[in-house]
Amino acid sequence: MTTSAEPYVLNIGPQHPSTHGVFRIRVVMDGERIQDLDMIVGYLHRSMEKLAEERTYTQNIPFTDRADYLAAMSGNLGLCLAAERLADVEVPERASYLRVIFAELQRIASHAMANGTLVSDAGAWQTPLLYMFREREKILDLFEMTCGARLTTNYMRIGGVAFEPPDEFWPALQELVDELPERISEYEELLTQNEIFVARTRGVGIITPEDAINGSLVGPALRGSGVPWDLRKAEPYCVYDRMDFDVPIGRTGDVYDRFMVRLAETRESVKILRQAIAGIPDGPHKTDIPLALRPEPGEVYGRVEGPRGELGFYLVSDGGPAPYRFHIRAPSLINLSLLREMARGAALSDAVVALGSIDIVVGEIDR
Amino acid sequence: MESTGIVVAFYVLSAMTVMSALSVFLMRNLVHAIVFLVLSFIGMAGLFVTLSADFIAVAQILIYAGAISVLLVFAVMLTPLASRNNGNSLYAAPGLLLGAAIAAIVVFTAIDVEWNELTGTALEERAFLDTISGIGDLLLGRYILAFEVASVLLLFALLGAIVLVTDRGEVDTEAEAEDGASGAVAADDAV
Amino acid sequence: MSDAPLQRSNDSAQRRPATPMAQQILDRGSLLDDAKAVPNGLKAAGAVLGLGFLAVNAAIAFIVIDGRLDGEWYDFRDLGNAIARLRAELDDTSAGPWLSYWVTGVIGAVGILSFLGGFLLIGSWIERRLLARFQIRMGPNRVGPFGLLQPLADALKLMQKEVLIPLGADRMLFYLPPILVFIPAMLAWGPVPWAPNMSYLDLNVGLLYVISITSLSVLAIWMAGWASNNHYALLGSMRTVAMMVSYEIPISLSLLVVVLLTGSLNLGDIVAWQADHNIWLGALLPFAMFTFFFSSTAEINRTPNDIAEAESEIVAGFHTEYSGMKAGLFLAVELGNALLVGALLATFFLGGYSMFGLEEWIPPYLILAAKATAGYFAFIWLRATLPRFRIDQLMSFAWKYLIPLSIANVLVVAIEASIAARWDVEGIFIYGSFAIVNLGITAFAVRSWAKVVGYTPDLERPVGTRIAPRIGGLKEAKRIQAGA
Amino acid sequence: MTITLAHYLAVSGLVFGIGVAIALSKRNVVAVLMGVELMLNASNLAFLAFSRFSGAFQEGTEPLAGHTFVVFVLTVAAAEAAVALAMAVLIYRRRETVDLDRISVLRW
Repeated sequence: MTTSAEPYVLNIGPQHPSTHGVFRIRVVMDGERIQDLDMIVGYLHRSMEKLAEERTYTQNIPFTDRADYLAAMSGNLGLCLAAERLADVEVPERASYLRVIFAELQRIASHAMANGTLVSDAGAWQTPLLYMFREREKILDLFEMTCGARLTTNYMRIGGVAFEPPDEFWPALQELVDELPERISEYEELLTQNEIFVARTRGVGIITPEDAINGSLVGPALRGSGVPWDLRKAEPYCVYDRMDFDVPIGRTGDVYDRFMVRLAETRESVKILRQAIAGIPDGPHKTDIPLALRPEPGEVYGRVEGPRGELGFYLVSDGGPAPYRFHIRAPSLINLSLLREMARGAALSDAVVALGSIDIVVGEIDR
Repeated sequence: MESTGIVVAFYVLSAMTVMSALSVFLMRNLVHAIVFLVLSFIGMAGLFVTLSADFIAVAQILIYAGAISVLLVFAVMLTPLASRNNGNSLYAAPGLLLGAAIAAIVVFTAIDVEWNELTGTALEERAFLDTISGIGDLLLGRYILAFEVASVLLLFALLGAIVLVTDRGEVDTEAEAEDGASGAVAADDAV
Repeated sequence: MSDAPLQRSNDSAQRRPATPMAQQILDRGSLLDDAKAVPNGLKAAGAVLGLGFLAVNAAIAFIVIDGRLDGEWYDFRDLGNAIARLRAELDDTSAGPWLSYWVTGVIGAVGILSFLGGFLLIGSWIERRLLARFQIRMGPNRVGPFGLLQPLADALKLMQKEVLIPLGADRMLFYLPPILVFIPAMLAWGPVPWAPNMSYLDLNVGLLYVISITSLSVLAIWMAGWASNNHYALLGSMRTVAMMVSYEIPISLSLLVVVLLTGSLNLGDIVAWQADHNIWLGALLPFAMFTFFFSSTAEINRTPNDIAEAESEIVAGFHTEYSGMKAGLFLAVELGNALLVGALLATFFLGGYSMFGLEEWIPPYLILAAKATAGYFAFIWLRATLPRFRIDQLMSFAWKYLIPLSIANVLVVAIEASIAARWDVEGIFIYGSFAIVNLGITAFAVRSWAKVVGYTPDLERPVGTRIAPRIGGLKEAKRIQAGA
Repeated sequence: MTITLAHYLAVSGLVFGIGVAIALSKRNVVAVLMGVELMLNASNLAFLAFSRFSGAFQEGTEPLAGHTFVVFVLTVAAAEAAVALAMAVLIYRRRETVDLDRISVLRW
C-alpha cells in the first residue's frame, strides 16, 4: 500500500553497527524507502597528509598503516613504490617477491573481512564473518611472525622490505596456501547457494559500467560492474608481470557480483602466492639507502592495486628530506561517492547491504 | 453467582471497563485513548468470562484487542497531522447530554424492571457446558443465511478497503512527498 | 636455489602456532570436552540419581499397567493427580471451594513460573554457548563453571544500570511496554498440557486462547516504538506490527487444520488424539507444521525474520531507547517466547507429552520439556545459519505464498477429515495414507504455485563471475557483455 | 450479595452512553470510530447477559442464540472498522485533515 506519509530524516551513524567505523549518513526516508541521502565524513580525520610533510619518507610509512588499517601492506607498498620512483632506488628481486607475497596475503585477509562484514550486514549473525576470520587470523599470524605486528605492519621499506621472514614462516605459508582453496569453496557452498542471501543481494545496488566509469570507481567494485581493469595487469609493478593470473569480472554489477568477484580474486591471489613461493630467489631483502633520503626535486604519482582498488600516492619533493606534498588517493572515498546512486529509491536494508558491498574503510576515507 | 470470587471479579472488571471507557473520552492524546480503549476491551472480555462465554471472550480479545486496535493504530500512523488531536467538536455538549441521557435511561430501566431471570440452582443447571459446539450448530443451522451474509459482508469490506486506499493519483502524492522531503531537510539544517 | 627456503622448511615441519589465538582456534574443545571436565564424583552421583529415577518410574509404570494406583496422588509422573487430591481435601474443609481454588491456582502458577524462570536463567547461556560453537568461538566460559553464571551476571549488570528516558518521550507509554510484553508471554503457557491431568488452564478454547493472548503483544511493541521518540524504534515497531498482523493469518490457518483433524480446541485433547492414533500431526500435516514454524519465527523476531530488531539496519528496533532492566525484560521475553513456541510446536505437531508409550515410563512433563528445548535449539540453529529477509520479501511471502497455500491446505484436510469420520478403518492405516498423500500434495502444490506466481529460484539463474580476456576500459566491458 | 442481570445491564448502559458521547462529541474520525466500537461492545455485553440469565426462553429455544448474535456483531464491527479507517486514510490524503467539522461538503 503506497502511502505518502511525510518524509523524515534518519541519522545513520556516526555510531551505527553498519557504517564500518565513524561515518554518518543523513537519510531522508519515506516509510521504508530512501528518498535522498548525503554522506558526512570527517569524523576520523587525523590530518595525515599535513603531518607527513614534516617527516622523512621512511617515517611516513606508518601513516599508510593507519590510513587503510585493513590493508596496511598495500599501503606500505604504494608509498614505497612511489618514493622509489621519485628517488630512483633499485629494489632487489627477492624483496619484490616478498612484497608480492605480502600484498597478496593482505588482499586475501582484506577480502575475507569485506565479504564477512557484507554477509553480516545482510543479517547473518556473524557466522560467515567468523569463519572468514579463521583464515584472516592465520594470515595475521604470518605477519606477526615476520614483522611483529598483526594490523599496522610497517613492513615495507624504501628499497626493499624490513625483515627477512623467519624459518617457520615458509611452512606455515605453504600450509595456508594448500588449505585456502577448499576454504574458499566452503564459503561458496555456504553462501552463494543460500537462497536468502541471493535474494538479498541479487539485483540490489546495481552500478552500470557507465556509472562506474563516470564515478571513477575502482577495484572489485569496478570489476563487479564488468569493467576489466586491474592495475596488476594494466601497469605491472613489482614482479606481477611474471605471474600468471586472471581478472574476474561480474555480470550485472550488483552486490552479489561484487561479493563473487572478491571470492574469485581470493582464488587468483592463491595462484599468485603459489608462483611466488616457487619462484622466489635468494639474495638481499633490501638495498641500503641514506637514512634521510633526499630525492631530486620533482613529483611522482605511484599507484598499486590495493584490496579496495587503485591506491595512489602523489609525492612532491623539493629536494629536502621530507615530501613537500603528500597526498593519498583513497579508493574507499571514491567508491563511497556512488552509494547515493545505489541507495536512492531503495529500501533501507538494500542501502545497508550496498554500503557493505563497496567495502569502505573510514580510516582511509578521512585520513 | 454466589461465589465471592465472581462478585469481586465482576466489580473489578466493570470498574476497569467503565473507567477506561471514560478516560477514552477524557484523554487529550489519541494514542493514550487507543491504549485505554484496548484496556476497556480486555475488561469487557473479562466480564464475558464471568458470563461463562469463553469463546466469545477469546474472540473479543482476538478481534477487538488484537485486530481492531491495530487498525486504529495504523489509521493514527497514516494520518500524522491529526494523530495527536483528540479534541471535542462543536457538538460536544449535546453529545454529552445525549450520552448521559441514554446511560441514565438504560440503567434506570435495568434496575427498575422485574426481569424474569434465573437464579441459584436454575442458573446452575442452565450453565453452558460447551459453548463452541452450540454456537457452531446455530451458525450452520438456524442462522445459516445470516452466516453467509456475514461472510459476504466481510469479503466486500475487504475489497472495499483495498479499493479505497489504493491511490490512483500517483502524481500529486509524489509531488507532495518531494516538497515534504525538502522541508524535512531544511528543518534538519535549522536544527 | 629457488627451493632453499622450502628446504629449510622441512626440518621445522612440526611447529606450534605462532600466537595464542591460533593455539586456541586449533585446540578448541567441544561441548563433549566440557562434559568430560565434570568431576567423576558428580558424574557418578548423577548416574545413580538418573538410573534410580528411571527405575522408580519403571516400577510405577509397571504397577499402573497392572491396574493399581491409577491417578493416585503419589503417582508423580502426573503431578495433576496430587493437585486434584489436594483440591478434594481442601473442598471438604470448612473454608470451602475458594480456598482450594486459590491454593491450587497459586501452586500451578508457581510451578510454571519457576520452570520459566529457571529457563530464563539458563537459556541465554545455552544460546550464546551454542552460537559460539556454531561460530568456532569459545562462548562465555568465565563466570562460574563453564560460564553457567553468565546470565546471572548479565542480569545483575542490567539491574544496576540507569533507566534512561529519552527527551520528548511519552512517559506513560514508555514505562508500560516491558511489562505489557511480559504478561502475554507468561499467560500463554496456561493451557499447555504437561501430562494427561497436568495443565494450568484446562480451557476448551485453549487454542484460540493461545492465539489471542499472543496477539496482544503487538500493541505493547507498538507502544514501545511510538513512545521512545526515535526513528529507529518507530521503524522497528511498525515493521513488527505489520509483520505480526500479517503472520497471524497463516498461524491461525495452520492451527485450524489441526482443529479440523482432531475435532477439538482443547490442547489436552489434541495431544490425546495424537497419543491415541500413535501418529504425530507433524507427519500428517507437513505444510501446516512448516507454516506454523516459519510464521512463529516472524512472530517472535527470530532469524531469518528478525527484521524488527535488525541490528545492521535499525539498531535494536523497538527497544533501541530502553536501558537497564527494561531492555532486560524485552530480551527475557524473546527468550521465553522462543521456548513457548517450541512447546506449542511440540504440543500441536510433535505429539506433546506423548512419546509412543514412553510417557508411561518417563514423566510426560520431562518429554514435553525435551521437545520444547529441541524446538529452541532449532531456532538457535536457524539464527546461526541464515541471513535476514527484507521486509517486502517477508510480506510478499506471507500474502502471496503462505496464505493461499494454507487455504488450499484447509480445503484438502477438511476433505480428509470427513473421509476419516465416515470411514471406519484402523486409524493408523488411513492416517498413514493421509500422511503420504499430504506430503505429495504439499510438494506438488508448492512447486505449481511457485510457477503460477512466477517465482524462479535465484539459484537457477547464471551464477558467478567470468574471466576477462583482456584488460580495458568501458569499450572492453561493452565488448565482453556483447560477447556473452 | 449476588450479581444479577441488572448489574450487567447497568454496566452495559454506562459503556453505551460513554460510547454515544464519544461518537457524537469527538472531532477526529478515529475517535468517533472508537466510540462506535464501545457501543457495539456494550450491546455484546447485553446480549450475553440476557442469554446467560434470562429465564424467558421457553423450552426448545437455544439460550446460545445471544452468543450467535455476538458473533455477528463482531463480524460487523471488524468490517465496519476496516472500511471506516480506510475512508479516514483516504479523507486525510485528499483533504489533509480528518477533522469532522472541516469535512462538511459532500464531495471531494
